[in-house]
Amino acid sequence: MQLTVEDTIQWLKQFNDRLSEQKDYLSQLDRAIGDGDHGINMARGFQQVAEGLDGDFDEVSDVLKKTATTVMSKVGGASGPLYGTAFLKMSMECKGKDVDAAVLADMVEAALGGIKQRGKSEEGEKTMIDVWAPVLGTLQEEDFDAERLKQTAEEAMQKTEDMTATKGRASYFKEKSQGHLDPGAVSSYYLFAELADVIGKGA
Amino acid sequence: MQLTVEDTIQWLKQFNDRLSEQKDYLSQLDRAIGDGDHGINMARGFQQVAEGLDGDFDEVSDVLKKTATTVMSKVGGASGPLYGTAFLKMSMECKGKDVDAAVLADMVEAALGGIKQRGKSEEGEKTMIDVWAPVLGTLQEEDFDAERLKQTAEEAMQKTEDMTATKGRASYFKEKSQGHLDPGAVSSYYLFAELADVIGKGA
Amino acid sequence: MKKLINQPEQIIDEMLDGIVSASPSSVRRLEDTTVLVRKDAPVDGKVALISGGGSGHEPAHAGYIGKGMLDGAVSGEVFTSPTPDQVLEAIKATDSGSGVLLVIKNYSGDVMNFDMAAELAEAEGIETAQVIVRDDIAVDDPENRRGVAGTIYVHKIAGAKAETGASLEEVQATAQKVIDNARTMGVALSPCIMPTSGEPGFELADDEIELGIGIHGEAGIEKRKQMTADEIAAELVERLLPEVDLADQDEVAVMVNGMGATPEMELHVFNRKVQDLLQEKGVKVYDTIVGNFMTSLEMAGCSLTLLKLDDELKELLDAPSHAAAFKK
Amino acid sequence: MKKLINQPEQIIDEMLDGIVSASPSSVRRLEDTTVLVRKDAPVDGKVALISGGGSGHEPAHAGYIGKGMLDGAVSGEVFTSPTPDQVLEAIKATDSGSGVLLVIKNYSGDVMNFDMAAELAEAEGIETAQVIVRDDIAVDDPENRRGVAGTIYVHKIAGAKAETGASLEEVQATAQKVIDNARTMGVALSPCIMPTSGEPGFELADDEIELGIGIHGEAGIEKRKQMTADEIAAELVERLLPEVDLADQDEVAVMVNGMGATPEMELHVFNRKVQDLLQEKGVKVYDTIVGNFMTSLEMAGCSLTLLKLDDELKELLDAPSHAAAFKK
Ligand SMILES: Nc1ncnc2c1ncn2[C@@H]1O[C@H](COP(=O)(O)OP(=O)(O)O)[C@@H](O)[C@H]1O
Ligand SMILES: Nc1ncnc2c1ncn2[C@@H]1O[C@H](COP(=O)(O)OP(=O)(O)O)[C@@H](O)[C@H]1O
Ligand SMILES: [Mg+2]
Ligand SMILES: [Mg+2]
Ligand SMILES: [Mg+2]
Ligand SMILES: [Mg+2]
Repeated sequence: MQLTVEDTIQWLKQFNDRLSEQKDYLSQLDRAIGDGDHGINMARGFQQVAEGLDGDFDEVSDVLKKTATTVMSKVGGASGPLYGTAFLKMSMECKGKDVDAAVLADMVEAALGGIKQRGKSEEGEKTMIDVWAPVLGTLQEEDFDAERLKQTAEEAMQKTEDMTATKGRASYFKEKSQGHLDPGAVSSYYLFAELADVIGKGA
Repeated sequence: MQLTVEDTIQWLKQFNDRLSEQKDYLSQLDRAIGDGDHGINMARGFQQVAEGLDGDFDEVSDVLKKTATTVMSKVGGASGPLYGTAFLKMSMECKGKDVDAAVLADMVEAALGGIKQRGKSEEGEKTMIDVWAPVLGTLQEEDFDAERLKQTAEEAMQKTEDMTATKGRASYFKEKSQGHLDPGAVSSYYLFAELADVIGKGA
Repeated sequence: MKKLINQPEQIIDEMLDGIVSASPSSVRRLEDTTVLVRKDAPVDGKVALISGGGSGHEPAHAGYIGKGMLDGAVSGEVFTSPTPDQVLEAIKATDSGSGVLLVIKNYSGDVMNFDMAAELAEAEGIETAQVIVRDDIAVDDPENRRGVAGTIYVHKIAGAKAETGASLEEVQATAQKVIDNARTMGVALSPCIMPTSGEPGFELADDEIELGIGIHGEAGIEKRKQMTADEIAAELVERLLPEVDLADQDEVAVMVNGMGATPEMELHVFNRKVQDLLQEKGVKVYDTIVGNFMTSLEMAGCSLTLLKLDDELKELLDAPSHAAAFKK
Repeated sequence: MKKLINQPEQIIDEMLDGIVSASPSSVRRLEDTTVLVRKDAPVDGKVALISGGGSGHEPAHAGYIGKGMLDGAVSGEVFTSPTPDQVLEAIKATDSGSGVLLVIKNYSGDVMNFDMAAELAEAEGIETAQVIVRDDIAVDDPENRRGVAGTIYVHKIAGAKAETGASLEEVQATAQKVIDNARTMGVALSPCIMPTSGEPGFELADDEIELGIGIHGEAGIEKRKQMTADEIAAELVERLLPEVDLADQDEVAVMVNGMGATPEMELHVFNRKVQDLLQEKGVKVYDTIVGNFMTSLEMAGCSLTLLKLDDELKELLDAPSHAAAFKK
């Protein structure tokens, strides 16, 4: 596989479309175990990201860098710094490189590390990390497969339903957070589903 | 006819019973063209009046005097000073006298004068005055008749429905005050209906 | 509608004790009354200011007790004028021999009850004077206009005047000047609920607002389809401006008053447009306050007050005040 | 639910302009930001205090800007932490060279965004320090406790400390002392409505209340059948007292905070019982404030904060403040 500048732009545009379609659903998920703004936050921020993608970019890293700064200054809440950090780490990781499967895995590894550090959180706390970590596992396997990437993300997202939140607003609900999907995990699933779609088409 | 101390006490107790029965109805009338508290105000005040009627009274004037001071300090709103003034004027008018039909007419005349002065209002402004004034007319006729007293009060009360308020809270509603009974007129009707009842039984 | 109360019948009594227990060093309650007064009342050599009315308008009126504003406040039942005996107690407790000014809002009940109290005070040899606040332009007839949020400016400015050692007549004249120059109009987005009956004062459809409301949960003069904050601001400014009668160099004070349940955020949004409109029309704003000053329990909505100022009013408006609800 | 707004998307921008237009001589907005700062910022030789968070808590946070409290406030979208670039602007505009203290409420979003801003400020050579407010005992794990109304005491007391010319480290230490000694718990009678979605944050039956709520419309820890004001007061006092850990001569400050739509009358009724209970238990109350200090839009309900005081905290609590929402 190969992720070009155009692919990256396409990926982020599709992610934005998905977010604006699912805005109410994500906010509704957040209303159950948070404060009901995850869809609004993400849609607001990535709308701005999408609008900023029309310029000229030399490499994938530049697209991701621009995305990171926009996300950090437009999303807000908890998801802003987390996604912002993730994109920034991905951008730094692929600077000067062509993005193949191995680089992509390194990028997600760096992003995951960034999210954990920024959020002071680990796997199993019912957050977006519970999608990013299994996705990294898949990417680190030998033969890259777009469909498997998507499936892994989807299954991981589903698994957050039974977890008990210990980080973020959902943690105030303690056991009552069980039985609800984590909104950040769902938006992260969309991110990887659209990535899989773009790579799948390109391959 | 003759109104004794016992009759007067009986009258006020019956009035209090009627008010506490009709409390919600009176407040509902006041909600339509006022602030919804007339029943509460009157019931609160006359409950106290009734509780204070167990002592010894030398004459009717004393009963009315005590009623006046209780009403003034317990009813509040617009109806407190108006009923308070009415009872005070009645008390002053019959001081040292036996209350026969002629004295009763004089008492109501004094009360009506007091209400008008206190409220700076006249007949036809859709207030309790529109009951007191016709009642005075009836009392000033030659042959006292309890039934006619009651009927006059009732008809007068009914007539306030079509009037336009120009005094009190109802005046803010202007033409929209039409089609609603005036709450103070209704409570005044109760007052005279119970008076007629007591006198009718006594006669 | 859920309320944070115990027995509805106890609500005034408990509220008054609650107010005193929050400010025991500045306010006290006259025993067996619904009267709160300055802890140090009567204040020697100073005209006393008494205000009051039905309860449900908090922080009015007790919140305005303090050096620079009121000497005493008399609370009736919810939305019901207090009785003359209570007002009399307030007068007696605050009069230092310099006389007492009664600040009365123009409602039949308030006017009559305070007037009777003044008669009783006279019988006891206490000099009183009265002013009747009538700032609500929703009522056409100027004589019949209700007293609403403009009352706060009367408290503030006449209160400051009294602190200067002015005579009863002078304090009354200043209070009257405020009344002559203050105009208010209000709007409700939702009604308030009477604690006793649990019933709303009026009904509003989901897409309706009520223009020209008073402060007792009574209906207003006109129902309108839902309007934006900017549209409401424009409506109120347009109705008020002709009533304040400004000359070229005149300055105004602006009060954006929440009716009780309107988030402060919304009051600021509303104020923004008010200020824009005044600027557009060349009206100079000297001072602005935004907050809950004269409420109607949990009514949602706001009122806008414009007060035309002169040098005296400006100086007195700026004077210090120690009242819990109006520190300056 | 009707709101006094225009476009929901414009609400923060319009609110901020509205706040400035009410106090143009004391507060200014940094162009193209959601940051308000003291008009005279940066204040020479003084550590600056910055606070902020999502909007919808008015008068928090901008209402606390002023001499004696905050130098700047950063507003996010409704209930959404502001972004690091905005916080950075606030830091840059208020730093006089003496450093900047960031007052952060303990929410993932606030902590991360302010932290990133601190990193950015460091890169620009500006010294910052942070304190994280965690006063809400509804959350069991002390590390995970939310920052709620106790934040106001941090603003007030650390703000007064900064005015003394204390160093960044000293101001931070005082702020931390307030945090270590402040405990809050809240209750909702009705939820608030998000302006963007028009949806309530949680559902409550007509006879239910929600105990242990935060300030973002999120559900609390426990639904209960409707309770009286006195019962709620008893519940909160009983839960808070063991957490403040009082010795015999200790005195406390008490804050009864309305969540936005609760009539002030009800807050006083509630406060009465709180004070009675504290007196019964022999707790000495040094200072009480009752009002809307840290709200959740039009949520009905209240929170109770107890702050254990020592001599330093008392003196700083009593110091003057010019903030619009906290004059002292
Ligand atoms: N400390 C954390 N570490 C990792 N992820 C977190 C953390 N806190 C929150 N999240 C993620 O952020 C999501 C919530 O984002 P959002 O609703 O936009 O912000 P907020 O919680 O500030 O309202 C959660 O669903 C969760 O996936
Ligand atoms: N100026 C007035 N003159 C005569 N009667 C009046 C006047 N104002 C009010 N009323 C009477 O008082 C009644 C209202 O009393 P009530 O509801 O108890 O007081 P409030 O209007 O203060 O709430 C009216 O229905 C009317 O009959
Ligand atoms: Mg959220
Ligand atoms: Mg009435
Ligand atoms: Mg009334
Ligand atoms: Mg949020």
